[in-house]
Amino acid sequence: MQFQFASFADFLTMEGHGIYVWISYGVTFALLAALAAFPLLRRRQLQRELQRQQRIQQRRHQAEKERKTVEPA
Amino acid sequence: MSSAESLSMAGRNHGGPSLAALLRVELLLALRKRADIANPLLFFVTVLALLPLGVGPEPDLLARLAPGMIWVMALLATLLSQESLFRSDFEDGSLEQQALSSQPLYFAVLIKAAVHWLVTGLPLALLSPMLGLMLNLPAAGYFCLLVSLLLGTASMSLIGAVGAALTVALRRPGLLLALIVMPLYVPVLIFGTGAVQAAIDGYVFGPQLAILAALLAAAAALAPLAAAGAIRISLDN
Amino acid sequence: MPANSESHSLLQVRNLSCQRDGRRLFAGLSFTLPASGALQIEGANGAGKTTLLRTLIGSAGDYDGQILWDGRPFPASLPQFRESLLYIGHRAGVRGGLTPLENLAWYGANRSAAMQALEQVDLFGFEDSLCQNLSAGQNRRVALARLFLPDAPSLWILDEPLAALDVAGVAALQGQMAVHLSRGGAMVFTSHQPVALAGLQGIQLADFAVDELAESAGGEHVFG
Amino acid sequence: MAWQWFHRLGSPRWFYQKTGAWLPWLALASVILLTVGSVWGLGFAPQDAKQGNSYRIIYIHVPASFLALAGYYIMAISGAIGLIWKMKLSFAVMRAAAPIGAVLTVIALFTGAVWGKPTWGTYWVWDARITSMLILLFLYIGVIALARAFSREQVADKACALLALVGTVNIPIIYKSVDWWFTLHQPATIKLTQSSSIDPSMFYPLLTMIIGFYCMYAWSLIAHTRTLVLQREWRTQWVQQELSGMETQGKGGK
Repeated sequence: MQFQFASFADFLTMEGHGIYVWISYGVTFALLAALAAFPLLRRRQLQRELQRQQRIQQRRHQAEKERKTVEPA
Repeated sequence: MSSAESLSMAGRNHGGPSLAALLRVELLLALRKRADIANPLLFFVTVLALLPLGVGPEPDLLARLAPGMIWVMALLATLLSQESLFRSDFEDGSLEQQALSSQPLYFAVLIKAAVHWLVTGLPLALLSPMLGLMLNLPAAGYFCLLVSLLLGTASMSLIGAVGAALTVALRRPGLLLALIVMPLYVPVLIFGTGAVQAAIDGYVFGPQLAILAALLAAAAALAPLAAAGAIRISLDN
Repeated sequence: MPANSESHSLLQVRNLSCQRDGRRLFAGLSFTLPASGALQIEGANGAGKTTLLRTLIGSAGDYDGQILWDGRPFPASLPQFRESLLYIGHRAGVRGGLTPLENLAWYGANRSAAMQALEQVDLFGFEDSLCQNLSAGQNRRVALARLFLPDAPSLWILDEPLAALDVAGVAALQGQMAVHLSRGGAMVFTSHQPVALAGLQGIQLADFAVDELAESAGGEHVFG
Repeated sequence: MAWQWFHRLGSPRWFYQKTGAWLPWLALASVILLTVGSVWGLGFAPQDAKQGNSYRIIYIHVPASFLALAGYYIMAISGAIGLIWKMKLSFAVMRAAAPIGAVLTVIALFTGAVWGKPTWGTYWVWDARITSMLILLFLYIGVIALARAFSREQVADKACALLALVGTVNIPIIYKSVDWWFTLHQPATIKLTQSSSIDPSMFYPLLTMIIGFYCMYAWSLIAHTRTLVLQREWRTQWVQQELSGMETQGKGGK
């Protein structure tokens, strides 16, 4: 097994077919990367959503507590 | 004639109406909605009349396009009319009643698809030779066009019933229904146009028609099963 | 009669809990419906009345617990169950493209019985007009006319049968319900209005509601 | 015993906790295999006698087409399991498989079209394989669109499972009919991929890429299912702990 091209420039042009080959590989790996990134992004989104809801709940609890301490007075 | 009387004469128990009564009711309902019968036919004729305006009136070109165009338009006309297949029954609750009857939903779907074919596919097929004339279809193609459309539209009515059942609970399923069902129409379209083209070119077209008939048999066996399942899913919405 | 009812229960529900969209609507619901028994289900909007009815008729699969018809559990007994079921849901099951008479014929009535039933729901004279040309209340009454047919099935499950009825209609329906019970039939129905029936049981769905917070602590369902 | 295992596998929580450990290994395997396979295929595999260097697209086109089709079956089978045993997790797997399969189909279509340019001189030829791929894409899009149309997830799950099953029955018929149609209209000239014997020096990099794509697919399917599980079990305590627990450990969101 040996490298099939004389130079790196040859490797890039591939006797005129280079552009097709490189575009195919580029688009494929870009799409695969997008596929891989989606779960990570979605997870982060869910985390933020949870934090937001927890804040709302906290605020609500606090308001409740304040109301309870005020009422007897 | 009182149709009510003839319906109940078919006899039944609490489980639901008999198959004959079911068929009679569906036919009655279909015939009372005349616009629903006429619209697919008008669509079919109108679009095919537009074709020469789009591609030019040269007889040779039209003759080459004719089998494919007539088939594609028949497919679209069937598809367009399919949306309303279960809709009114779903909305008024009679679909739910049928799902509860001891009569298997399979037969109810089969009868609905059969009636749908009687009021759309059959007239489309019968009308197709006239459109063939307008599009300069070679003489060898007419018989095959008619028979292939008779078989093919029946398969499409059955396959489309699955899509119609899946989308019946949605408010505006039009385009979604097309998206779901069209890929499933591909084999029917391929063998239908293939048969007509073979007939025009003077080859045997029997095998293609046999395959269309086989597709119809498979669709009649399986599609109502899938559609019945889809109806039960849709009713749970 | 109460002594006898336990031995001849038509519909039995044991420890039933239903969920919708992953949210449990109610849990631990049990009741027994004997022949000649009537059960009214009450609850606020969204408490799960319709879901309960749809579970009882075997159309909603997402439930835990047991439902027995004639002593045999669902879903094995569903075919026999449906033979003796008359269900009128939120959607009445009346086809707009048919006349009231044809609609009743579709449900298996002969002409004279159908005419009589239509007369009892005050639709005399409308028997041959298409239902799509009748009002919503009249359509509702076409559906209810099924209850007045002489060979009506033995178990009625009705979702808000009294809604959209006038005073005379309510009286006629209550009368027919009493007749059905006296024939040995049984019924389950939801209603916001009080219904005057002898021996009527009541279930408040609120009594079986699930506390969402307690639920979330252990809440993990594998199936369903 | 077997049933118990099955039952546990059906639990979204068990799945989530178990598969967390697999993900890094799958990711590592797919990155290594895909890198090795690409370098091998691009630089070290010999040239094709007929097609020259453009054939090197085979190393992504074929694995992507393989998995696009296999992915549809995976989707349909998990849907069927969900319908039959009412197992929540398998519906999540089905829903995760749909977009992944669609992306792989797009890759197969795109690389096929680009490959067509140097081979046939045009980007799009109604070649049997490419046409079948296009219809497969429509089938995927149908499932995804149907899922989005329903407001209730439970109904969407069941409807999609049914549609996927119907598609599965149809796929062999569609493929056969398209094959027949293609031979009818265009007697085969050059096929992009010949099933005839392929030289080992070309085959081993292809095998590497196929295995690499499988690892990548497995990783994506598990990762997408995991996020769907989090989303669907939102109300439960373990999900909330899982999500907020990550936060206290810092930005270890990987």
